[in-house]
Amino acid sequence: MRYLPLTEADRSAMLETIGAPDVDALFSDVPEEARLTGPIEGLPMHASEMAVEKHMRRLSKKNLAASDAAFFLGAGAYKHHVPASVDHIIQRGEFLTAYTPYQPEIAQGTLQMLFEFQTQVARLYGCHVANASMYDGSTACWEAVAMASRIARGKKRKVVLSGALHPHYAEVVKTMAKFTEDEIAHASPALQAQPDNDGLIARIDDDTSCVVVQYPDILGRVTDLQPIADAAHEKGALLIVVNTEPVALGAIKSPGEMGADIVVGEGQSLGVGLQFGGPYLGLFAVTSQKHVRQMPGRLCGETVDAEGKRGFVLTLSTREQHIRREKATSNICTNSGLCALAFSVHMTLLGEKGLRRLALENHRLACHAVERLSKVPGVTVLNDSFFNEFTIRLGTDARKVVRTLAERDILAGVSLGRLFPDNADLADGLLVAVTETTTEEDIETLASALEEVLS
Amino acid sequence: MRYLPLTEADRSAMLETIGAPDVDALFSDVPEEARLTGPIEGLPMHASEMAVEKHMRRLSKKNLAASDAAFFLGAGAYKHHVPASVDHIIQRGEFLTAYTPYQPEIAQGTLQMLFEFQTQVARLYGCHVANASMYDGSTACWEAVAMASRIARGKKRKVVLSGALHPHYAEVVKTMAKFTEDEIAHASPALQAQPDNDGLIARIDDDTSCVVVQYPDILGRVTDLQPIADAAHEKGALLIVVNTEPVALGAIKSPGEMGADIVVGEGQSLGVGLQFGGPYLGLFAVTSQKHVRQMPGRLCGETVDAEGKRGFVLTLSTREQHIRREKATSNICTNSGLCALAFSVHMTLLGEKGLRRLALENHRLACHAVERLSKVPGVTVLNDSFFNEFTIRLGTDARKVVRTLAERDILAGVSLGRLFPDNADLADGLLVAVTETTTEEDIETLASALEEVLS
Amino acid sequence: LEEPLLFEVGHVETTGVDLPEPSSAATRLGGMDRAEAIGLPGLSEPEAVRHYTRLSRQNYGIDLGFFPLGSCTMKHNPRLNEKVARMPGFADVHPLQPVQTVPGALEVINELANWLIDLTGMHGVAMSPKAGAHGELCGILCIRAALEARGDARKVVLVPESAHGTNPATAAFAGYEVEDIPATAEGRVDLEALKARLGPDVAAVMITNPNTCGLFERDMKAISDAVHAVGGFVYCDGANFNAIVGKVRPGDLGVDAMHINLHKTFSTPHGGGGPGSGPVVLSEALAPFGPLPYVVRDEDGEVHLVEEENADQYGHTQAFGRMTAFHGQMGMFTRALTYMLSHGADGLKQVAEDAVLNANYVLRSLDDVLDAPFGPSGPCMHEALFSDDGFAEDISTLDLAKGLIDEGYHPMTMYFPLVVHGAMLIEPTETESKAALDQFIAALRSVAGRAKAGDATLKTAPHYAPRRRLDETLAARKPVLAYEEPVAPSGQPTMSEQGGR
Amino acid sequence: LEEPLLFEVGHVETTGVDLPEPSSAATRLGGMDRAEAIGLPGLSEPEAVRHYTRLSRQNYGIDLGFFPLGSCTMKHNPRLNEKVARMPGFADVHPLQPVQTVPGALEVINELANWLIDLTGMHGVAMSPKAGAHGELCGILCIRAALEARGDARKVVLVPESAHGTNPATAAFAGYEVEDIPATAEGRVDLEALKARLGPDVAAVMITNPNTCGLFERDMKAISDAVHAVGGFVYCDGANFNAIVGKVRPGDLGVDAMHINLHKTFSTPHGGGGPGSGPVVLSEALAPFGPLPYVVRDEDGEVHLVEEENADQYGHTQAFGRMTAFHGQMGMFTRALTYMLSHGADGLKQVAEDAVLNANYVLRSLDDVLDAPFGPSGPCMHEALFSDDGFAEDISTLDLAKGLIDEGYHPMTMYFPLVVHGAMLIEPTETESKAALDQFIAALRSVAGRAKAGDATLKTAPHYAPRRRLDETLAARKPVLAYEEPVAPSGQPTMSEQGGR
Repeated sequence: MRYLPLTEADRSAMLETIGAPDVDALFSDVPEEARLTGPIEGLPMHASEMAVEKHMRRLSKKNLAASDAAFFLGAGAYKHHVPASVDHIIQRGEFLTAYTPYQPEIAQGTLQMLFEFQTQVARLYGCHVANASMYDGSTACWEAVAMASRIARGKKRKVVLSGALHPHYAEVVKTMAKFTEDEIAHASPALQAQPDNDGLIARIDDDTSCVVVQYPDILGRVTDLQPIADAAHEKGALLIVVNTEPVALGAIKSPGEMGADIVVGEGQSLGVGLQFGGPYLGLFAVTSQKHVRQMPGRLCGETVDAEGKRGFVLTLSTREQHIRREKATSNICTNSGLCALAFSVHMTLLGEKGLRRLALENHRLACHAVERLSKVPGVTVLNDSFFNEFTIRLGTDARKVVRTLAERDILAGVSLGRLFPDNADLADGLLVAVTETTTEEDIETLASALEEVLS
Repeated sequence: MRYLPLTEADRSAMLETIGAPDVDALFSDVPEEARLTGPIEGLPMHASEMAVEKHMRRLSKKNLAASDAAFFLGAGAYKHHVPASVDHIIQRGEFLTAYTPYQPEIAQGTLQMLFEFQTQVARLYGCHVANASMYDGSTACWEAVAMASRIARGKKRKVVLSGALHPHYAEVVKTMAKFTEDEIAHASPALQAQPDNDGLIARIDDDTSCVVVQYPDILGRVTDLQPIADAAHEKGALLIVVNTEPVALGAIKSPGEMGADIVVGEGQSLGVGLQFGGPYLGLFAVTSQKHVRQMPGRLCGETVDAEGKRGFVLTLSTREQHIRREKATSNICTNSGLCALAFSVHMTLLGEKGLRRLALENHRLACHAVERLSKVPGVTVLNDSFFNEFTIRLGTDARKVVRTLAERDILAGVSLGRLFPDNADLADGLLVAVTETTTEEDIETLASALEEVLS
Repeated sequence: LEEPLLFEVGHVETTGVDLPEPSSAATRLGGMDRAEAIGLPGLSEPEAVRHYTRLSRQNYGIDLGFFPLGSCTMKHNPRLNEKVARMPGFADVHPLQPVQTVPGALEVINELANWLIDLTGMHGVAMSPKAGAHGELCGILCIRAALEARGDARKVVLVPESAHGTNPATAAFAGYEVEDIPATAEGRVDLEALKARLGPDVAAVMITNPNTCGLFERDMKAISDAVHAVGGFVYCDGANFNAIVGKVRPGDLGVDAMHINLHKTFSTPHGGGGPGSGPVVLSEALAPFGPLPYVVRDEDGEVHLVEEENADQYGHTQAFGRMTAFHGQMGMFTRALTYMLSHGADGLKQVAEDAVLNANYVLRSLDDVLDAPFGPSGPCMHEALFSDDGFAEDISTLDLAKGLIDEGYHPMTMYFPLVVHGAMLIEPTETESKAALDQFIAALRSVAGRAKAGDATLKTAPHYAPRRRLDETLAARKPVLAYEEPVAPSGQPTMSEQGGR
Repeated sequence: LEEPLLFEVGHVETTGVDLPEPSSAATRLGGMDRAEAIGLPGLSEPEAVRHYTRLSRQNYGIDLGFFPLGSCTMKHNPRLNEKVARMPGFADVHPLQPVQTVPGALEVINELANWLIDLTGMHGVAMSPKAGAHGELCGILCIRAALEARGDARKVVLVPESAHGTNPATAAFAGYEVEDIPATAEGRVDLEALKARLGPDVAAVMITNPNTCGLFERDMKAISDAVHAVGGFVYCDGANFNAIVGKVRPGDLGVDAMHINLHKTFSTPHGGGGPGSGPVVLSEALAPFGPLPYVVRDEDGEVHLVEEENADQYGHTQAFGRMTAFHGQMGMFTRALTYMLSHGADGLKQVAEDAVLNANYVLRSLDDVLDAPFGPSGPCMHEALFSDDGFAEDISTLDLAKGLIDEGYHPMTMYFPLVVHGAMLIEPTETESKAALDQFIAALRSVAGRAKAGDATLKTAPHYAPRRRLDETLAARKPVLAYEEPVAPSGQPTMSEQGGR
C-alpha cells in the first residue's frame, strides 16, 4: 500500500515494544462478535494509482463539462475564468495540508491570508467586518437569520423572505426554522420586470426579526434596497442581503451602502469553480461594530507577539462551539479555508481595476445576449435591469426546451420550473447567465437553437 | 499586462531618478535606423489568459493523445504511468523557479536531490559515478563518444557503432563527427533474432577509441555484452553502452556488471513523460574512478560547511565551459535539472521493490503481446529475447499499416521504415512496445486490427 | 522573511488579469452603478505568486512534518486525489445541469454512498452536509424528525462530559436540552448511570466511539440496546472512525446515526480550516427522514437525483428538508472515493490497524516519562492520552506544546478531553513511519524532561517559529478584524514603510 | 530543518507505487535476468512528499524573491504556461506518432518559429537545440557547413574577451581556433582593432549584444558589414535578447545566426539548472544548412514535418545533420509560445522597456555607493555593472554577495565580465516591481556600506541561510559523488542516527 509507510519488520518491532502478540490484541476492547475478521465483503481490494485514475477518468468523461458546451447556467453558481496561478497557490502543501490555525506561531500564512480575505469581503460588501468564511451561500443565509433571531433575543419570531430569494436558500431557512420554531413568511416570485418591493415592505411588522432579500435577485433584477432597509429599521428589524454573484459588486452599489445590516453570499464565482455544487464559499459580513460578537464562524484578528511584532490570531472564539458548547453562535466548526484562499488570491489578482473591468465585461456580454435573444420569435425578455443574468419567457415549458438543447451540447440556462417545481405560472421562464467566458458565438448558438426549437 | 508590475506612476518616478526624459532615451545607444517605433507588424497584440488558454487548448485537441489511443510506440520514448505526486513536487516554486545551484548555501534542496539522483543512476547502471544529467539520450551518447576520443588523446580516431543503435543517436554522432573528424563505422541492422556481435567485434581495431552498443537494442533484443567488452578492452577501446529504457534495468543485468566503461541513456521513462520528444533526460555514468575528471556535464559532491555540517556543492567544475572556456569537457551548460528531479522522485517512489515489479509487469505484458501477435496470420515475431519491446514483420510496408491503424486511434508502433528510410530490407518491420499502461484489451485491439488489415 | 499585507503592497490600479477596457455603452444596471471607490488593491501575477508563496512558508503542514493532533486525524493527503478532483467532468460541471448531462457525477455520489454504507453497516446516508458539525446537525434533525413523525416530543439529549464541543452545541441548535453522562474512572461511559437516567424524555444519546480518551466503548451495544428500549436513538460522533474503519461496523453496535468526516478518515485535505465534508450514515429507522437532495441507483443500475419534485417517485416523502443549496461537497466526494478505491477493503482495514499500532507505540514509548492516566487499563485505540502530572509547578501543558514547536513539530491537542488534567492527546495516524515516530518520541521525551525539570525557557517558547507567543488577549479585547489604511500625510497611502522582508 | 538523505531513510522493501506481485512465469530476457541487489531504497508516498517538500525549502527561487543575476534573466514564470504544457495533446504525444495524428504539435512548433523569425528579423530558425550552448553549437555548425559548401576552410573564430565562456568553448568544439577581440575603455568591441584582424582566415565573429557589460554595441551594423566584407559570418549570442525584444531586430543589424534562450527571454522555468531550450535564428545565407528535423507550413496553411527522408520534397537538401534524436524541447515550446501570445507584440516591447528601465533605476540608485565603471558613459541596457573599487582591503565581491544572502536575496552575478575587477552584474528583469527594487537597493546599500567599512562579519556570511559557507575545495580534492552506506556493525544500516530535522 503506497500510502502506508510501515514495513512488516517495523510492525513486528513496534508490537514488541508495546508488548502485544499481534495487532488484533490491540483491538481487545472491541467485543469479539463485532470484530471483523477479514476485509468487508462486497468491496474491492486495493488498486494501483493507474487503475483508480482510469476508473475516475471514465466517470468524469460521462459528464458534459461546462467548457465543452455553450453554457448559460447560473442561479447561484457561475462559470468564470480562474487564473492558473490560483490553483498553483492553493496546491502549495503549506496551505493545502495545514490544520486550522489554532497554533498561530506556525500558522501566520493562513492567518494573514484570512485577515486579508476578511478585509476584501468587507469592502466588497460595503461592510464593517467579515468573518473567515462559511460553508456556502445558503448556510450563510441561514446563519444570518439565526443571528437576527439571537439579536432579537427570542422576542421577534417572524422572518420575512423575499419571493425573489433563491428557492434553495429559502428551503434551507425553512428547514432549519422548523426546528427553531421561527415563523417564515415567503412566497414564490411573480414574473414581473420589477420586484414587488412594496408587497415585501407591507409584510414587515413589529414581530419581524429580519427581512431577507437577494441582490441581484433570483430573476436577475437589480433594485434599490434603501427603501426596504428604511422600512425594516423602522420596525426594528434587520435587513439581510444575499448576493450570489460577487462579481456583480464590481459594477453595482454594495448592499452596505444601502442600509443592509448583514450581508451574506456565495463566493464561488471567484477562484472556486463550479464543482457540481461544492465545496463553495459562504461570505458573511456586518455593517455595525455592535453586532460583531453575535457573528457566527471564525474571525481572524491582528495582535502582536512577545517581541512586539505584528501577527494574527483567531479571536473572539468564545462565540464558537468548540469553546462555548451549547451556547455557541453557530453550527460552524470547519469552514471553507482553502476556498477562501482561492477567492482571496483571485480577488488580489483582479484588484479593483480588474474587478470593475470583469464586471463590466460580464454586463456587456449580457446586454448583447438580451438584445440577441429578444429577437428570437417566441422569446420575451422579462428584465428591465440585470447584471449578468436575466429571465426570458419561452411561451412553453422551459424544462423541456432545456433538455432538448442539452442533447446538442447547449446548456441553455436554469428553467424556473426546476427551481420552483410547485408553481406552474413560472414554467415557461428560463434564467440565462452570461459571463466573460461566454463568447458571442455561444450566444448565437443559443439564439439559433431557440429559434429552431420554438418554431 | 498581468506579468508586468510597473505602473505608469512607477515608470515616471523611476525615469525621474534616472534623469531621463522618457524610456526611449535609455535606448539611445541603439542606432536610430534600427530602433523600432511601434510593435512589430504582423504579430498579434497581448491577449488575456482566457484567450491564450483557449487557443492552446484548440491546438492541443488536434493531437491524438497517447492515453486516448491503443498505444504501442517506443523506439527510445516510452509511455509509463507517472505518480501524481511527481508532478506536485516538480511544481513546487522552490524547485521550479530555482536557478542553477551555484550558490550552495541557498540551493541545498536542488543539490541534495542531485546527489541522490547521481547515486540512483550509478546504481541502476552498475556504475561508479553518474553526472547530474544531460539533455537527452542522443546527446549523452555523443558526449560519451567525445569523451572516449579525449581519453584516446586524438591517437585513435575510429568509432564503431553497432548497427542496432538507435538510428537517430547514430545520426547525432555522425553529425558531430563530421566536424571533429572522427571516423564512424556504422551499418543498419539485419532483421535477425540475434544481433551480429561477432561482426561488431570484427570491426574493432587498434585505431578504435570506442564501441557503442545499445542494450536492449533498437530491435528490442537483449544480449550479453561481456564478449564485446572483452574484445574492446583487448584493443584498448572503451565500451559505451546506450540504454533507452531505464525500466528494463529492473529486470536485466546492468551494463556496468558486464564490463561497460561508459553507460549513457535516456531517462524519460521515469517521471518525465512523452512530451513529443522533449525535454528529456540524458543519463551518463562511468564505471571507473579514473575517468571522472574526463566526464562531461555537472557533478554534485558532498562536503561540509564552516560549521562542519554536511552539505553539497557543484564540484570539479574546472571541466566546464563557463570556467574552462575552449578547454571544456563538453558542450553542456544548462542540463535537465527539473527532469532529473522528476526521475529521482519517481525512482524514490518505486524503490528497488517497485522498480523490479514494474519491470516484470512490463515484461509480462510484452510476453502476452508476443504470444497474441504471433497468432495473427501474416505476422512473424523476430525476437528470441526482449524486455518490453520487440520487432514483428508484417510482410508488407509497415509504414502504411501504421497510418491505416492510426485512423482507428490505434498507434501500432514505430515502423522500421520510418527509422531507417534508406534501407528497404527493413520496410516490413514494426517495433511494438508494451508497458504497464498497456491493457490486454489494447493488445487484443491491435491484434484484431492487424488481422483485418493484413488479410 | 516578513511579508507585508496585501493592502500595503498592492495598488487599486494594478491588476494581474488582463481584461478589455470598459466600453462607453450605456449600462442596464437599474441605475445602481457603483460609483464610490471600493478599496481593493491588486497585484500583478509575479507579485501575487510571491506574496502567497512567502505567506505559505509561515505555515506548518503535513507535507512538512508530523501533526500529533488528537481527534483531528491529520493524515497524508494523496496527490492522486487532487488530480482526480480537477478532472473537467468533476470540477467543471454546474449543480443544476440537466441530469442527463451528469450521470458520472451522480455515480460518484452513489458509489461513495455505497462505500460509506458498507463500511459502517448502516442503511442509508445523507450526503449533503458540508462538514462534521453540519453532519451532526443533520443526524440530530433526522432523529427529531423521526420522533415528531411518531408524535413524540422528547426534550433531552444526553452527552458525555468528554464529548467534542460540537455535540452539545448541535443538540442545543436543534432545540434540545443537553445533559451530561458521567464517565467511569477508566475513561468510559458509565453504563449503569446512563441506564438510570434513561426515560421517555430522552430523545437521543450522543456518543463518541472510540471516545475522546482514545478508548473503545466496550459497552456500546449494551448502551444502544438500553437507549432503544426506552424509544430513544443513538447518535455516534464519527470523528474517530479512522481507528476502526474496516475493523468494526457501527451499525453492528446499534448506532442510528453517525457523521463521517471525509476530511479526517478519508483524507480530503484540511486546507487550513476547510472545506470539510460530513455525510451522515443512518439506520433503517432514520433513513426515511434524511434530507434532500440525494442520489439513488435503480434496479437497472441507473442513477437518479432525488429532489423535492420527484421524492414521491422514489418513495422518499418524509425528508426533513434541505440542509444546503446543492448536492454537498462534490469536490470532497471525488477525493474520498479515490482514496477508498486506492485502499480497498483490505487497505482500509490496514489503515485502522496501523493507526492503532502507531498510537500504542507512542503510548508505550512515552509512558515512563509522561503520565498516561488510562495506560494501565490496556491498549488505546488510535490516540494516546497523557496528563500534566509530574510537570514542574509553573510549567503547563501549553508550555510543553509550544516547546514542541521549537523541535519542529505541531503541538498535540491540549486540554482535551476535559476529564484529564492538562490533557495531551496524540493521534499519529497510519501515514507516519516508524522512523518519524521515533524522532517525535525522542523530541517529546526531551521536552517532557525539561517540563519536569522546570526549564524556564519553555515558558517563552517557541523561540524558532515565525512568531513568538502571540497576545490573544489583546486581539479579543481590542478586535482589529480588517485592515484600515493609515492616514498618510503625503505620498502613497497604500505602501507602508514596513517593507517586504 | 535538516533532511537526511534518501538512502538514510528509505528501504529497498518500501514502495510508493502499487504494482502486482511478479508472477512465476518464465521470462524471455535472453538469460540476462538481474540477480544482484541494486541498492535503490524506496519511500511510501507520504514519506516521499515530505522528503522533497523539506528539501525544496532549502532552495531559493523566483517565487520567493528577487534574483539579481546578470546574463541569466531570471524572470517570473507564468503559471498558465505550466498548465498549457500539461495539456494531454502536448504532454502525452510520442515524437514518432504518425504525423497525421499530431498536426497541433507541428503547428505549435511552426507558430513559435514564426514568432522567433518575426521578432529577430531573420530568415529561418533551427528549433531542435536543447539549450543555449547547444544552440550556439548549432549556429557555428551552420556557419561551418556554409563555408564548407563553398569550399572555404577558414580556421579562426574571433570572440570578445568579455564573452560568455560558452562562446569560445563552442567554437573550439566545432574545430576552430579562438582569438580574442579587444574592448574599448567604454566596454564595447574595438571596431578598428577588429577590422585590423579580419581577413580570409576568419570564419566568424561571435558577439554578444547587448554585451556582457550591459551595453549595446553601437557599431554592430558596421561590425557585421566588415565581417561580411571579408566573407565571414556574424554569430550573436542571444542570452541578452530580453533587453531588446520588440525594440530592435538583430537581422536588421546584419547578424547571421543567434540562439534564443527560451528559458531566459521567454520565461520557461530554470528548474534548478534546466531544461533549457535554444532555437537558433538564421540569416538567408545560413538557413539552408539548418539541421533536421524541422517544421514548415505550405501555401495551403498545412504544416509538415521535414526529416531526412522528405528533405528533398521541401527543398532542404543541405542540412548539416541532426543535433538530437527528436524534435527539440516541445515542452518548452508550448510554454514559450504561450508566453508570447500572452504578451503580444506590444507586451514584448514593454518587456524590453521595463527591463531596461529597471536596470537603469538600479544603476542610478546605487552609483553613489558602488563604483559603476561604465556608468558615466550613459544609460545601460538590461543590466547594471559595478566593480569592487572602494571596498575595504580584505572584503571581496564574494563576501558582499554572501552578505546579500543574509538580507534575503540571491547574490548577483560575480566576477563576470572579466574585464571589470570584482565585477557585480545585476539584471532585475521587467517582472520586479518598483517596491521590490527599492527594498533590494536599500539592502544592497547597507551591505555595500559594510563592505566599504570592512565589517568582518561579511567574511563569514551567510549566517542565516540553511548552510554556512561550504568547503568547495574539499569537495573537489576528495570528490564524494555518490552515497555509500556506512559499514554498520549491527542494526539498520540504511537509517543514520543523524535524524530528520
